[in-house]
Amino acid sequence: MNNNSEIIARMTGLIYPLIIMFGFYVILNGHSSPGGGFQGGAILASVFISRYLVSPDKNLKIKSLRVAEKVLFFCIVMVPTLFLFSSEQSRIEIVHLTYLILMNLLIGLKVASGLTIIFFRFVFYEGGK
Amino acid sequence: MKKITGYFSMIFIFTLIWIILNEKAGATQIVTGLILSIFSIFFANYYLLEEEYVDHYSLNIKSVIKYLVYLIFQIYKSGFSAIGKIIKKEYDVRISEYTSCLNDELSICLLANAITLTPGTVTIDKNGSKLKILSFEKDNIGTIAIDSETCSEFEKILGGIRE
Amino acid sequence: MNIIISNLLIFVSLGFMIFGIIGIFRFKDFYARILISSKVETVGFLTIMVGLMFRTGISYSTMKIMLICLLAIITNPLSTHAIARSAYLSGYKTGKEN
Amino acid sequence: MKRRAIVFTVCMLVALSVIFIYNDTSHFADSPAAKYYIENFKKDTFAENAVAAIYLNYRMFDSIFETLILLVSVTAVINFSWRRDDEQ
Amino acid sequence: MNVLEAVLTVISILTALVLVRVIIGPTIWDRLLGLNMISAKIIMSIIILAVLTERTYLMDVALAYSVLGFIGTILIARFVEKKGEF
Amino acid sequence: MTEKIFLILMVVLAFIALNTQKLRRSVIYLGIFSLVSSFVYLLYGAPDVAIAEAVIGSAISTVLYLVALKKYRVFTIYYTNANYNQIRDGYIIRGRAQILREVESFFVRKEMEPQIIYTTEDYKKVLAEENFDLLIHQDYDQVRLYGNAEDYQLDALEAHMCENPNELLKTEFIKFEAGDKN
Repeated sequence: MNNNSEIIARMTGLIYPLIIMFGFYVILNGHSSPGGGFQGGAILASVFISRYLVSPDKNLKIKSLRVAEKVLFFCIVMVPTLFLFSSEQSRIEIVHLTYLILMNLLIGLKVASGLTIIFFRFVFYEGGK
Repeated sequence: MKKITGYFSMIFIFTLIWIILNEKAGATQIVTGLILSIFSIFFANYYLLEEEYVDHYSLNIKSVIKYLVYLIFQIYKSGFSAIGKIIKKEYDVRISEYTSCLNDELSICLLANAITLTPGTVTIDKNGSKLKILSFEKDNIGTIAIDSETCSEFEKILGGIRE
Repeated sequence: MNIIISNLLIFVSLGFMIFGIIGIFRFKDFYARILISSKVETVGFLTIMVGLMFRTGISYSTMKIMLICLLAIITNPLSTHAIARSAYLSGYKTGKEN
Repeated sequence: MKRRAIVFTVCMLVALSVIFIYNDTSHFADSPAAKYYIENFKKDTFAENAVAAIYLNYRMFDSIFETLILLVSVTAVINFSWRRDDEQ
Repeated sequence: MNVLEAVLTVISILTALVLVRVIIGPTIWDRLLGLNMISAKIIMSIIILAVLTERTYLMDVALAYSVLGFIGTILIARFVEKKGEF
Repeated sequence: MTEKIFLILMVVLAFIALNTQKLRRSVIYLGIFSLVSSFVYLLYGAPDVAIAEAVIGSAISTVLYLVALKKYRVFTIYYTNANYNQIRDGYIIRGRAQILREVESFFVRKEMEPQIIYTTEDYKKVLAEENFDLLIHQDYDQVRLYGNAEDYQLDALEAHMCENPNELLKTEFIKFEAGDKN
């Protein structure tokens, strides 16, 4: 039995997609305006915090997020290795922009999954009495 | 059929918001906007909400605009009356109950939001269609007359907000 | 001309905010203070935003300001409501008759 | 109480002196690397945001190890807050 | 002196006045109220700064606050209401 | 001018957040500190850092502080006074000066989180209906403290009050068994 306010639950549900879109805006425009992977990932993680406001007793399956985090870390190591440290550097703008956006996206998703795991672990396991 | 039009209008609105955020309306922005709005609505459906987003939050745009205009008018009207309260230093408060004549959950929530936004009244609690309202002692609450039986102007506007 | 209108609106909103701050020091009761502070938030905020919109003219930044206004209209009452509800449910009471 | 007042006055004095004495001086670190980054980042990386250019291109190892630190800390959090019903 | 700079200064003084209420406020809800008011004032001053310097990307920070600022306030309020849990 | 005011505010906020006894207050102060500091970052031309500070300071760090505070036991204290019909600030300040500050600092020393609720309801009604750890009822200089008999913290509080008696107030402890209440 949770006695949360219905108004907060309803009106937070209204702005979920807006928060997600704003997070992706910060991530995808990291190369041309302030923001970037870390900030956008934190915004995406706070979507799950605001879900905790609405339904506090709903846990999340953390296992898939852990796998996703490791795969993303592998990609973060591999993509610059293939692009930056290769012997021949291309001077085409499109390739560089694709690299920047891809790296921002990878870092953003990784930070989002990491912070989400930390948050749910803390709230459901550490804070319990 | 109604649901599909709901989805299309939602996607249109979120693409518009994406264009405003990007400050550019090129082809790239429109395509990414479409993809991201579809993604965010479905993500909200499957992982965040318990029900479908479109079922619960599809609104009639005409009524929303009417609601916003009337809301801003009321905010300014009761703002000036609140200045009088500050000068005269009246600070007796009361908590009263009000039963709204609306049935829909979202429109009751919008009504409660409007009550909180107008200076001088704050919604404390909501239980079904019963609202607990904190207000100043002396005056009739700015947006809704609390003791009256009939629906207020706000509730008439909010009655038509769902399609 | 736009500049003059926007300056006027900004000064009006500053007046609103100053009255609100006088209110939160003049009132000696938490519930009265929260009723007044919602005034500062909404009236001053909306007026100063409209004033700034007159400065930027019709452009994308105006639309961004409108988006911020819309979000503020949605989220500001939520936090005010949460604070008032928290005080009420905790048992903080003022008048004896209620 | 008295000790706190003394500490507070010392804090405020230090802050005020920092704010008002170093008012107009512009201390920039005059390093050749900073000058190089500011002049050449657009040509090298095609990014408009200099910060993104630095942490995704010049200083790539920084962000790789930053994400590695996040990964390690997540693992640490999971292992420290272990419970018996965690296995299922 | 530009009008907007003067307005920024006035808003910063008002923020300092609200901070006085936050410090002396007898109950914890007064402090939360002050947090709410200060966050509204900071959003205002960010937008004024963005219009003053004509750098529209500064508005992203204001958007971030208006989207996420309510989460912290609601969490603290609920923490007090449920007496140590949230 | 603006940035100077905000910088001074930051110093004041940091000092207060370090020096309060109640930890939940310092969570609020740190929230305001992160707000002000993100605006100062903007003034010095670092919007990237400002966005990071905004997101982390407003949502994530608050959550982490609160999770840490969950470990503390919250001690709910109701305070009623027979002589007042309405709560004003002066009433709260007088009550704090007379007895509440002493009780509060006792619990803070024991590493608990005291939460004081001021109410004008009759103390009998609070005694019958509400869920509390300690009820303080004041009638001029006569103070009665109601509490559960099984709570050993209250014994410690009683011993502490006996050791350091207040000259102006007459304190009296009334304890009931756990089964009596309902």
